[in-house]
Amino acid sequence: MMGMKSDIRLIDDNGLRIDGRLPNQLRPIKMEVGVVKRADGSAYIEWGGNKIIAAVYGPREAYPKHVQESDRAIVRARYNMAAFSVDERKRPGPDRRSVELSKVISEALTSAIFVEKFPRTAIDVYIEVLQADAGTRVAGITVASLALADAGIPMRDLIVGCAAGKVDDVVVLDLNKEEDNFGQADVPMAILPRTGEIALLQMDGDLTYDELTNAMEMAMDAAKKIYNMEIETLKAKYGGDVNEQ
Amino acid sequence: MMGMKSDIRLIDDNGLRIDGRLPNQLRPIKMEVGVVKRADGSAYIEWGGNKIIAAVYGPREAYPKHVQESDRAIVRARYNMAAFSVDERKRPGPDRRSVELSKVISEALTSAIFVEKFPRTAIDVYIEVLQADAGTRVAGITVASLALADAGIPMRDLIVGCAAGKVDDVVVLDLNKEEDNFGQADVPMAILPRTGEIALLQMDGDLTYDELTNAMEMAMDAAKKIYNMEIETLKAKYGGDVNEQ
Amino acid sequence: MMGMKSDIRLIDDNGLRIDGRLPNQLRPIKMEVGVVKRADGSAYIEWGGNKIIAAVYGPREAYPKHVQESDRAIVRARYNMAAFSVDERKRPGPDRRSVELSKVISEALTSAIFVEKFPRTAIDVYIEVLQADAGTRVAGITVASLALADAGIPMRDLIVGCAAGKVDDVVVLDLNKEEDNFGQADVPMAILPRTGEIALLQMDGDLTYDELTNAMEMAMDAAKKIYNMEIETLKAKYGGDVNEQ
Amino acid sequence: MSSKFTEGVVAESKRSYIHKLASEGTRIDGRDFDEVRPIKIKTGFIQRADGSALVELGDTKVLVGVKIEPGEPFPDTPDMGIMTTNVELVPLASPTFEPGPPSEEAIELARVVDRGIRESHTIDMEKLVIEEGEKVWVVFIDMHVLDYHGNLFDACGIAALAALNNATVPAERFGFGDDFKLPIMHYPVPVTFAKIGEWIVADPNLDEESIASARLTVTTNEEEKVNAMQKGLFGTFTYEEVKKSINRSMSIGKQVRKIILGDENGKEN
Amino acid sequence: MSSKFTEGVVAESKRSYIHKLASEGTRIDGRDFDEVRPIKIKTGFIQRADGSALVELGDTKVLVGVKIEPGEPFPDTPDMGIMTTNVELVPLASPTFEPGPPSEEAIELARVVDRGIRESHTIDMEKLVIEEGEKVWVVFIDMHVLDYHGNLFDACGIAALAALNNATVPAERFGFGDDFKLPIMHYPVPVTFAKIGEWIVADPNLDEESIASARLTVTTNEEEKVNAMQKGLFGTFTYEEVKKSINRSMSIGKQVRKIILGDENGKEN
Amino acid sequence: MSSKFTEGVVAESKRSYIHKLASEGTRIDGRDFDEVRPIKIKTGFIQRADGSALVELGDTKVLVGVKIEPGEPFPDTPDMGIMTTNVELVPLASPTFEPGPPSEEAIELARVVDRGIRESHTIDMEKLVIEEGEKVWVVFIDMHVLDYHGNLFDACGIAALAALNNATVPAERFGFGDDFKLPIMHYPVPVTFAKIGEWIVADPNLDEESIASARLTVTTNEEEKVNAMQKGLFGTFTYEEVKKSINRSMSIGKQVRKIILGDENGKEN
Repeated sequence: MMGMKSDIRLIDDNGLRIDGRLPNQLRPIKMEVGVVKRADGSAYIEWGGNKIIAAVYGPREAYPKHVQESDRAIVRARYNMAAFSVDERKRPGPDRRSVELSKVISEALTSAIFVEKFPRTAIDVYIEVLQADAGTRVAGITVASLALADAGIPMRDLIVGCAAGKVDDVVVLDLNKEEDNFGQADVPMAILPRTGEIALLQMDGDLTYDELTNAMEMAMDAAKKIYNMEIETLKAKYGGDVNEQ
Repeated sequence: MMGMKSDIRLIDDNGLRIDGRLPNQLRPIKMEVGVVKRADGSAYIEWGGNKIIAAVYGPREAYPKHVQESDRAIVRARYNMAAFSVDERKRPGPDRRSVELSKVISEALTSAIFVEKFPRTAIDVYIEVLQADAGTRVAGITVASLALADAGIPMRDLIVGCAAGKVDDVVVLDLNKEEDNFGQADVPMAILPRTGEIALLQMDGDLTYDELTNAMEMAMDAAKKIYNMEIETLKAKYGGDVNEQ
Repeated sequence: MMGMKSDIRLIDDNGLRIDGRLPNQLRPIKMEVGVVKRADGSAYIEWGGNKIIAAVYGPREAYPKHVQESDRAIVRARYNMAAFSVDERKRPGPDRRSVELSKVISEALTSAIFVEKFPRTAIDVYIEVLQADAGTRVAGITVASLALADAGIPMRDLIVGCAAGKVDDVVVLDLNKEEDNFGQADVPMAILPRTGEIALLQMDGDLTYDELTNAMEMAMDAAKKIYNMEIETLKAKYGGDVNEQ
Repeated sequence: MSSKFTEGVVAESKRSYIHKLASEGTRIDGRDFDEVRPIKIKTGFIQRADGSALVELGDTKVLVGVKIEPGEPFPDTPDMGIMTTNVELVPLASPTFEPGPPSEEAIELARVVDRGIRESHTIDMEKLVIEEGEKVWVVFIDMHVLDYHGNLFDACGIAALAALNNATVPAERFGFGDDFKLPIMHYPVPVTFAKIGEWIVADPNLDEESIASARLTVTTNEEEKVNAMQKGLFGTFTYEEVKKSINRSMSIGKQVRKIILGDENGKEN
Repeated sequence: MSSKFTEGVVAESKRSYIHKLASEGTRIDGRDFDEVRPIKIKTGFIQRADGSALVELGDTKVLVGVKIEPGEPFPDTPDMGIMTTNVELVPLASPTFEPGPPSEEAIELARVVDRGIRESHTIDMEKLVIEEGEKVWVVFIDMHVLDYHGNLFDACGIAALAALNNATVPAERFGFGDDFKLPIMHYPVPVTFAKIGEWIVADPNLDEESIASARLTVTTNEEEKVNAMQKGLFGTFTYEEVKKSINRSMSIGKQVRKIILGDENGKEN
Repeated sequence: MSSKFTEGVVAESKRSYIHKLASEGTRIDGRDFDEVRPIKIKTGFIQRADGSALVELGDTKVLVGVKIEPGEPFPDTPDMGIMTTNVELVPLASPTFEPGPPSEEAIELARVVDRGIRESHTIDMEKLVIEEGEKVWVVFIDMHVLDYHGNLFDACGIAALAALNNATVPAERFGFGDDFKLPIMHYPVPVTFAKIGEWIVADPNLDEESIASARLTVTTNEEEKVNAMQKGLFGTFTYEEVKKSINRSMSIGKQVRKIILGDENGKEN
């Protein structure tokens, strides 16, 4: 939750953040594909303290039948947090937050996939948050995009998630857990980097127009860096022509 | 719940009730049809402090298929209370009481509808109690009947709900909330006024045979008045030949 | 739960148990078949303080369709405890324990039934524990076997459940409630007596290899006695050739 | 399994047959219109319960167990005990019962039995207070249907009353003094009628239930007070039919009450 | 019922028609791109609630009731009240709504309205403490959709704000002193846009919603701060489109806010 | 998707092949009958948990996280901590796992792992009391299956033991003194056998599991005590087969235990 009260100073006198980062600096990110052998495609990401795994099954027959669409595949992302992923043990199973995130992630992924190629099928994307450290939805959409690529699902572009926000009245990139808890705003986004299209956009908090556009631009710039990491990760497994799939 | 103990006197020295009514006097009733544009038929009723809306969808294909009846329509009433309709906020969703009421209302409505004209279909009747003030089931069945008429569902007769009961050892018509909480008996009924048939009948409390028959007769008499209001309401919208549909 | 601490002595100086039994002595058992007229087969057992009824429906069309197996019947046992069957009232409905027991009982019964004779069907076995006194799963599987025979379901053999365990460091047969609560181990088994095959086997506690094999042998010996009671019970209803069905 | 088509035909011919019998004043099992099936009651069947009764109404069989445990009173009735009723239509009892959460039939049944007991003040709730506003006795009435051959309303209502009448409040077990008999003030008995064509019969069996157009349960007590009514199914009753049914319920209820009390007294003495 | 095939054809021709209108600068109901449908607000409609508003946004109708009850604070915010929001998409309001637990649509809607109110600090939560760490006021915002003709995000957001602005904390009823008006600090208004081809229109109606490729809700307050955004559906927005939508939301929100406050002031005086 | 028919044929030919291999003393992946797949253990993988282990058993991958929080003891064991186990067969791990409430497979699995730990007195529950009868430590063992290639019983049992052995009671975080290592008294290891024709192999992989007629899990500890057994599937075992399996479990368990403890010691030193 944004806006919990606290005496914590989130930006120090040198303009550095609680974890030593500059305002527009990302946390360390590590990616890997092909981590779930049973799946059609999969990937793993460590992003700051986040540890998230994604797997893709499909395109496969959509079941139950009434969910099928005659002219396209349906994309069903399921965002789920492990019971041990957060400080206080979370009851297993979906809650309202995970239902909403599953929905917006499904919609964002759909925008990138050539769903019209696979009528009547389902593309199931399972995102398991093993350890959570703020920004799980944007990390989750990023790792899901890698898993889709690993599964050979044709896409207009890879999709990249990234967030920016405001803490101690400063616009910053990629909030960590303390910044998320005690900050003033969070703007999670997902981008198709080639065209700059925005596939996911949420926001909560309290931002002026200028702060909000600053934050969005910061996130979109960073998204390009993350995009390059995605490309490199896929190249490392599949060789050079990843970008052309 | 009947029979909560209390020092409240429900009938005063003049034989008047806590809201000033005579024993056989109805609370004020207002009706309106065509309030939900999206539905095939709808109606709204204010009955004392009750505010109830009903909408009808159908006859439409019954789903799932195994609920279909080959020789008739099924009538599915769903009685539901809004969270804010009662003094203490009610958790949304069906409870045991609303399941039972939905069942007896469905059965009562079925008795009035020419269900054999629409095999394999469902006629869905949604009753939303927006504000509750005792007698919601009989008000609900009354407004549902109007919504069915508004939807053009052919019926043997309009159906009218009305209750009577006993408070402070006096048989009274149309209990209000205090009378319901602290009274001695409640007898909700639904009638097909043209033939006098009884389509819904429940009772709880403690009544002698004479008290019970008095109460039933009181409710059946009042039902005729409410029937006339139903006819007038439909006439106001549809013109003169409502009774002949 | 095994291993609750207690000062209770479960074996006295004469080597007798809290209910006066010898270590290898069964509690009294009474059986009856044909107790639920509505069912295709049924049986009732009293075993110590256990009172358990079982009924069989089927082979009948398996529903929903996707559970059907094209080459055999599915056997669906449902172990259920009545709310009043235990000391503290149990909430109605399945819990994790009853789900597990239903599964292992289903599997054990399947091993005895000629399921390949009834493709695409279900054989439903309902086991209702009306009063529980330790050993309900083995008593349940025994009474279920009788109900299957009463329903005329062809089986390779009747199936017999029996348990042994350890209390006060002594290996004993057929634990009662106190022994179950305060004992050291429980080994429930189900046997096909003709061949000696083991169809159900669970164990929890703390046993050496020798204790465990002693316990299993004790249970298998007793199973033969119970088997004879089953045969006699069926003979009493159906005459002499029960064993040949 | 018979096909749905065959079932329809069978049902239709059974309907005609039962109607024909009714027009001749008799029933498929030979009973008079006001005759209930034989009732057998075995109280105390479940020793682990605080009260219990196994009731057979013809071939219909219901086991009711009563458990009594300490709990918190409701805020608006700090000086009264609590009762809850639950019906389990377990699939053991009929091919038409399915596992899962209570069906609307089970809920209606439980609530009608509940009202019959609650509104008649069967249990003296004021005697079930341990500490006002803090701790009261909670009476759980759990009805387990074991064999379904029609008329669960009456079978459950009879079994619940017999089990309550058999119940002891287990005060000692919880350290609240001596055990005492659950205080019973009234003996409400439900009698259910089925409308078959123009005839109305008491205690319908399974065949009668399957072709009845309407159902009416009337619960009356030993003072000839009416405590609960519930009309069901798609048909209607005339006012005259209802009045007659109330009267018939009182006189049939009286006979049934004797069986319930007789058994209990038999056991007690 | 129309067959799925027919529906497809109808949808396609409707899509072309709406696109053509958009290219001509107009809409199927004749509105300008930034024109919201007529708004009617009736506050205090549910006397039994502590605040309520019946809102019509064109033909879309939403009833919001606010109930305020004492409860325990969350351990990490002992000095603040609690608010919860819930949306019921009851099947009365649309043939596409089904009974049962909240759909993902209902959950998203409730959460977006919730964030719009919560993150804008609409309610002064610090004034809702009865005893720090022990007892605070819990504000339940229940939204009941009564007729669905498009754009529930705005209809629910407007109705929630109007109901909160209408609400009284019922302190007296619970013995905690005098009743007081629920303290409102801000007036955040959501404005939703739908992308139709290359055009973006405000307050989409049902037809527009059904063919929109993407949806964007922007909630802004009376200080022109942005409090919440939510993008939906399978399409995308360019950055330019988002920036324009934020600006449009501020200016449309201002008009809507006047209607909400005007009504309330009208009622109060 | 392959059709059900094709699947049947494939399964049948795989069955014959695996049986033939077994008759020659070998297995589809070249292992001996008593050879378990390679085991890799990474403890402390989830820093946010109080103990954790990521375990690979061949291609089967399970992540167990242990959380330890204060809670109320059960009334009948006021002087003991509490443990609970849960298995999530998340659909990420296999095309045959479905979202939703735990399947009966997941429940059986969790309960068998639970008994293996509980009945062996793995955790010294008496050391987990904060205040007798009031507050104890609750140990949540959550098992998240990440890649399913057969034999979850052993993979989960090993991972649970490794995670418990890695766990610290976070007393400081809750203000109850210094953190301390979760007290472990025993090291029970499950070994699962599959019956394939007349042969019985340890640690079945996915192919073997799919054609096995019966399954037996035997959990033994470092004192060669048996703590849990669970037989599964539709086939049966002879008494001789069971006895042999118990002996085999003890000797295989010993090797596995070394791997579990070796890893942990490696990490600790």
